[in-house]
Amino acid sequence: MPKRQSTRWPYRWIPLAVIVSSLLSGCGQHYTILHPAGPVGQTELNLLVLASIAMAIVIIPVWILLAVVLVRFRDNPRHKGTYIPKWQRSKFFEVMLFVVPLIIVAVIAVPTVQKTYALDTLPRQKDPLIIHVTSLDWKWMFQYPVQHIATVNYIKIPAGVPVLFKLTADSPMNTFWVPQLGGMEYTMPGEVLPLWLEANKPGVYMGRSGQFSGRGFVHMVFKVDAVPRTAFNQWVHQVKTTAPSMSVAKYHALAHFGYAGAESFSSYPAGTFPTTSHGFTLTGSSPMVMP
Amino acid sequence: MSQAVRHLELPEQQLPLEFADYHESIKVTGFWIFLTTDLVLFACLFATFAVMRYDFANGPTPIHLFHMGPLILETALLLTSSFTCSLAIYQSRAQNKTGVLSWLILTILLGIGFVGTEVHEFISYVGLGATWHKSGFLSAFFTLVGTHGSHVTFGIFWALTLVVQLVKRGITPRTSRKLYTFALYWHFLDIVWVFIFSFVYLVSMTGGKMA
Amino acid sequence: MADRLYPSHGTGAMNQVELVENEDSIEISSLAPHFAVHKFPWRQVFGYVASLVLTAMAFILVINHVLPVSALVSVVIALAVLQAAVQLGVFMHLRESRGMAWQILVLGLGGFIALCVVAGSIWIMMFKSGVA
Amino acid sequence: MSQILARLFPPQTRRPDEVVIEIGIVLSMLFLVYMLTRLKKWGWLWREWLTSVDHKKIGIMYLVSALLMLFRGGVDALMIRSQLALPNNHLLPVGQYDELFTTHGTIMIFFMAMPFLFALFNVAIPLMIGARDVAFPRLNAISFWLFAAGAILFNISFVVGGSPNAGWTAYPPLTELRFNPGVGENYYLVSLLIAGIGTTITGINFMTTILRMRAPGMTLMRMPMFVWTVLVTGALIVFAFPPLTIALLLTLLDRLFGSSFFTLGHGGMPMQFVNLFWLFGHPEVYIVVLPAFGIFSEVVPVFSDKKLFGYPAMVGSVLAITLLSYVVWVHHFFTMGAGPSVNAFFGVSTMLIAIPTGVKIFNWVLTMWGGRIRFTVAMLWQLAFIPAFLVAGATGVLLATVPVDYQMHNSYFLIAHFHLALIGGTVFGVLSGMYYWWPKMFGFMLNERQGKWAFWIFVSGFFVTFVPQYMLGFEGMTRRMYTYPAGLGWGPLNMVSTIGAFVQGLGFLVLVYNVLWSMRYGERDLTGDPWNGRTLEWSLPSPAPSYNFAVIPAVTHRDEWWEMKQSGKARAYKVKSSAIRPIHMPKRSAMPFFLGVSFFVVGFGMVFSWWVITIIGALGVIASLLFSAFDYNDSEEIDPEDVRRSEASLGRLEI
Ligand code: HEA
Ligand code: HEA
Ligand code: CUA
Ligand SMILES: [Cu+2]
Repeated sequence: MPKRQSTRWPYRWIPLAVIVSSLLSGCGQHYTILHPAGPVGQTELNLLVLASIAMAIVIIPVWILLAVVLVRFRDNPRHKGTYIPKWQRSKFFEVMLFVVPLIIVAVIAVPTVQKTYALDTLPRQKDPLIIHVTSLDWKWMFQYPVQHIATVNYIKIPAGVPVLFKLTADSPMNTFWVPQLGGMEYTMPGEVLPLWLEANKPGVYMGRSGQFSGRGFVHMVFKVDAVPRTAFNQWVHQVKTTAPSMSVAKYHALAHFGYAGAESFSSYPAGTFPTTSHGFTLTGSSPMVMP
Repeated sequence: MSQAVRHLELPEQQLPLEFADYHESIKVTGFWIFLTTDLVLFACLFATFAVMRYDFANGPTPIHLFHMGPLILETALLLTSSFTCSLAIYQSRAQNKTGVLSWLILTILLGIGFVGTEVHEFISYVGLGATWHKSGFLSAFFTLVGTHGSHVTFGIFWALTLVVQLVKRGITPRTSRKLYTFALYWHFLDIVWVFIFSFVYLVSMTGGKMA
Repeated sequence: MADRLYPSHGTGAMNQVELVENEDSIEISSLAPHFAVHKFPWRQVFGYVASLVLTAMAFILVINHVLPVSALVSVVIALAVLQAAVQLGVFMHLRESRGMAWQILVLGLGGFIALCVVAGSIWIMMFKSGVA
Repeated sequence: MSQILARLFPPQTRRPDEVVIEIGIVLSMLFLVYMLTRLKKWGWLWREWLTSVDHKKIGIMYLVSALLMLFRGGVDALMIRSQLALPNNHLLPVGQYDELFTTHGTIMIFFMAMPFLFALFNVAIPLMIGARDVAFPRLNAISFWLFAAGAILFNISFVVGGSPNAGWTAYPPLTELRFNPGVGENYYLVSLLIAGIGTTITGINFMTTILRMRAPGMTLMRMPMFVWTVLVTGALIVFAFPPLTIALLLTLLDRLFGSSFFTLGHGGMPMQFVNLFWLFGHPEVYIVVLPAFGIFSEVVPVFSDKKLFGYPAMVGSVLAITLLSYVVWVHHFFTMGAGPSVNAFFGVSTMLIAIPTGVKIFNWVLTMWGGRIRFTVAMLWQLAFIPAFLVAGATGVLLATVPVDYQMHNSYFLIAHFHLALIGGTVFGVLSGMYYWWPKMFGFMLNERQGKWAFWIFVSGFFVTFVPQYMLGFEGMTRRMYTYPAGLGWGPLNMVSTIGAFVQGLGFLVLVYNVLWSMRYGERDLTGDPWNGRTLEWSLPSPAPSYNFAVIPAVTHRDEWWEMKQSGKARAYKVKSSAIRPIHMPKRSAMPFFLGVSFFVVGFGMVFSWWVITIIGALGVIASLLFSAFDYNDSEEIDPEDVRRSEASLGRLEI
């Protein structure tokens, strides 16, 4: 029996060791979600930390309790616990088992509700930049309705300014996700959904789709380049003057199955973004031909 | 939940025939549970219709399509068949075989009338170009109403097998239990129809937006 | 009890078996069965008339457009629910069973879920976001 | 002709695992046919198994299928992990990875977890409640054969026509014909529809059985905990499968008959599929975990030699979980952006589930407190479950925290969450149950020493596989990626995870060895009560006779068998000869098997839109239904003398 005792240790400590080392290595730059670069991502991270602490308060004591029980009450002549085969009720425990988790749930639930509403409203004092996002098979198309320019697979945004993305799809569903700026949201055909994000410092942030959309799904990545305001304005001017314009034929080509690199367009045809939630006036995808 | 155990009020011999046989009575319980699965199935179709009811995609809208005439006829036929079906059960409790058979056959005929009217209605819609391919709304409409219609059709065939069994075997615990479960099914379809004509037809015909 | 899984058919065979506590016992008194016995099918006639009246009311309200739309919709729904209650209570013998009338509980749960499905779907598909 | 062949066997590169498996299957089939013919066992197979309506045999058939499917889904998993072990890896041809995770997820959930649980339902429930069979034995066989038809249909997709490749959730419009023109998705839809009918029937059957067929005196609050969990699982199945049926059916209508439910054009609404799918999908995860909870609630008291702590609270929490699990489904698509009120409501309702679940966890621990814990294999699986499920549950709560889910949705954090729940909860649960009830099923014990080896290897591999995946989630790795570039830092963790997966595979091989070894050399269980059990099934010989109970016991306590032993009334081992009456049992029937075959034919025709085949199958279905409508000769009577003889031969007869 003591032998079995010793074999049980590794299995309890391996996960713990892994978790501890993971927390330490969480400092690595690769842990994008732990290194937000904007208020939305920061709020989400704060909640993650809060909830994780609350969960640790639950998990760790139960692990310890389990270990203690297994040592004390093992069927072994040397075990310490007293045998009480008919003990099956305890008012104290029954109430506590209910109340303590309830409190912990409340601790997480209240900020969850608050932040859910908070993240659904734009900060009022700042004017947002609006970007229309359309996921196509298998590329991202971005349109700046005010500037009336368009890009593919990359965007430039001014740092320190909230950006309101309006998301839709002319393809199967994807999710629009820039981990360092904040959480993702679906792009869906026939529906336009809002999502706001903000970069509070200049930098290049990777974006990708989080929802499988077929063969080319892994290639649905895009770059978000946050630059100072003036640089942004310059860039807009440059695109307006030097980039080609997007023709209807070009839109159809983009909407067709295939991959694309980063592209810029000085203008785009009307009707390529839905005005109502009832779909495109110009529908791109033509019947299926797999690349 | 009380731990106290009370006994059935009626002694076994006085239970209706459907429940007199222990195992047959279990089948009634099972059938009720089946009906609730069907209830949820229809709820899902209703939900789908509800969320797609404005997805006309430039196709016809309910105000263009639906008419009171066939609707009233279908409703009257089905409500009446529900009544005749309940009389068949009443007669089976009275051990009156001819009574059961005649009410059951009348129920079947009314059911056929219902299905016939509905098929006619559907054909006229398709004639107007309102196929289910046309729009999400029409897909949802045809599927919901059509699922109900095919349930009724199945019920008609089921009732026909019951007629044969009743003629052959008379009213026994087993045949009467089968009749009883059929009646549950039939009345259940009636309830579903009530919701169909209320939600799908009447509410759409008001043209109003539901909350 | 030993031979209760498949007793032979016909009431005659039943008397050799004494009524045993288990399957016919009632633990939850609200689920106790109830049987209605009448000389003339009054209940059925009542049910039929009631269903016709309720239906007619719904149709007349819609044809005449007497109510504002939202009120009209609520009334039509209320009438449908009433109608369902009539069918269940009168025609479907909801409270009949041997032992506890489990179907009441199961149906209640089913109704709750059906409601969640329909109301939930409508609510979710409204896509009411505050950002825009 | 050549056209037909081209549809059946479209040009495609074959996955290496498929080739190996298919060759393996064909060879073992040939071997099986050869053995059956040589040993003249065809008649035996037909009489004793294919046409059987005995719940114990149906349970064993489920068990065998589930183990086969665990192997198949496991091999898929190993392929997934091999492909992901290194960045920029191209072990698999393009597009095949998509088929892999689709078939892996679908098979594991629908064709492994569910049948494994149904195996244990069938084996244990009638015995635990003192019944001679389930409420509808023939429907029970139909359930099995519909499951088998669905499973076989799904599994032949690899050889014939092509596999589905849109994930186990199969969201449209990706599954729309235009984006997914092959027959793969048809296979997915049709086979799940067929198996789903069978599952719904199982739900109805077990609910009815438990509500109506308990032995006299076994009141609700005297039912063993496993019976409670199966009862509510039945309710979950009954209400969760209709949404799945509708979701699949409408997609099928879109694909085969040109309706416009979930299409990109024509006002289709793909979100409604997502909504319907999770109306099913969320209850489904509790369908697979609640019975596992029930198994633990049986195993813990037996191997702690102590009463279950807080039985009423356990019952209450199961009921609470059931009700809550219907109002949380949106947590799978918070990021669909249905608005803050919807998300806040469903986020909080999801968190509430933690409370009743916690009650259960604490009650198990308190059951062990003051007990005398024996570390048998069945108990070890339970002990590994608690720490694993705590992590799974806690990370589930993190996902329920809406803003956090906006970051973790569809990431490897989610993958880790649900594998910890599904494997740590369901798989550990069914394996615990398998070791526990094995002697009752087969009459011999599984070797404990080998079982412990299998356990330790599998469990260590399990943690090594899935804990790194949480970290991958924080690094932003999303699910369903067939490859990833170097430089994101994902490589090392993926490598560790892959190594863990192969260790799990080794553990599974040891488990198989354990079963095969024990079949030959395993210790026979002559007492019928090898674990010092507490519930009625242990009062019967192992395996139980076809009629289960010669005399139905009258129950007076919870843990009836244990109380009997306590009060020295172990004479319930003995059956009073005079108490034995004729026993009516259901007759075996070929109808369920025939119905299964007919559904298979219907399904196969639908997959390829070859309507003649479908109609032929449909005629078979109609014939089966008509046959059973007019079949009044479906039960038979066992002579009391036969019962006496067989009880006497088991040494259980008291004159
Ligand atoms: C057996 C299967 C199983 C089980 C039991 C669970 C249990 C839970 N799951 Fe999980 N889940 C899945 C299988 C399962 N899940 C699967 C398969 C998916 C993804 C499917 C896909 O997309 O492919 C998924 C996805 C999933 C999501 C969606 C994430 C996303 O897609 O973005 C969410 C979000 O809320 C979630 C939450 C939860 C919660 C809160 C529980 C809770 O029930 C957990 C409760 C348990 C505890 C909390 C631990 C014990 C409690 C205590 C010790 C008491 C004290 C605790 C507190 C006070 C917190 N799950
Ligand atoms: C009960 C359900 C269940 C179970 C038991 C498992 C078990 C495992 N799963 Fe799975 N998994 C799912 C349900 C399950 N999974 C679901 C629902 C998905 C989502 C699918 C989707 O996205 O649509 C998923 C997805 C999924 C992914 C994500 C794929 C992706 O998104 O790209 C991964 C990746 O690591 C994975 C890994 C594993 C591993 C390593 C195991 C291991 O535990 C397996 C253990 C291994 C064995 C039992 C092997 C036995 C075989 C042998 C020993 C033979 C040896 C032979 C040779 C080497 C040829 N699973
Ligand atoms: Cu933590 Cu950098
Ligand atoms: Cu869930």
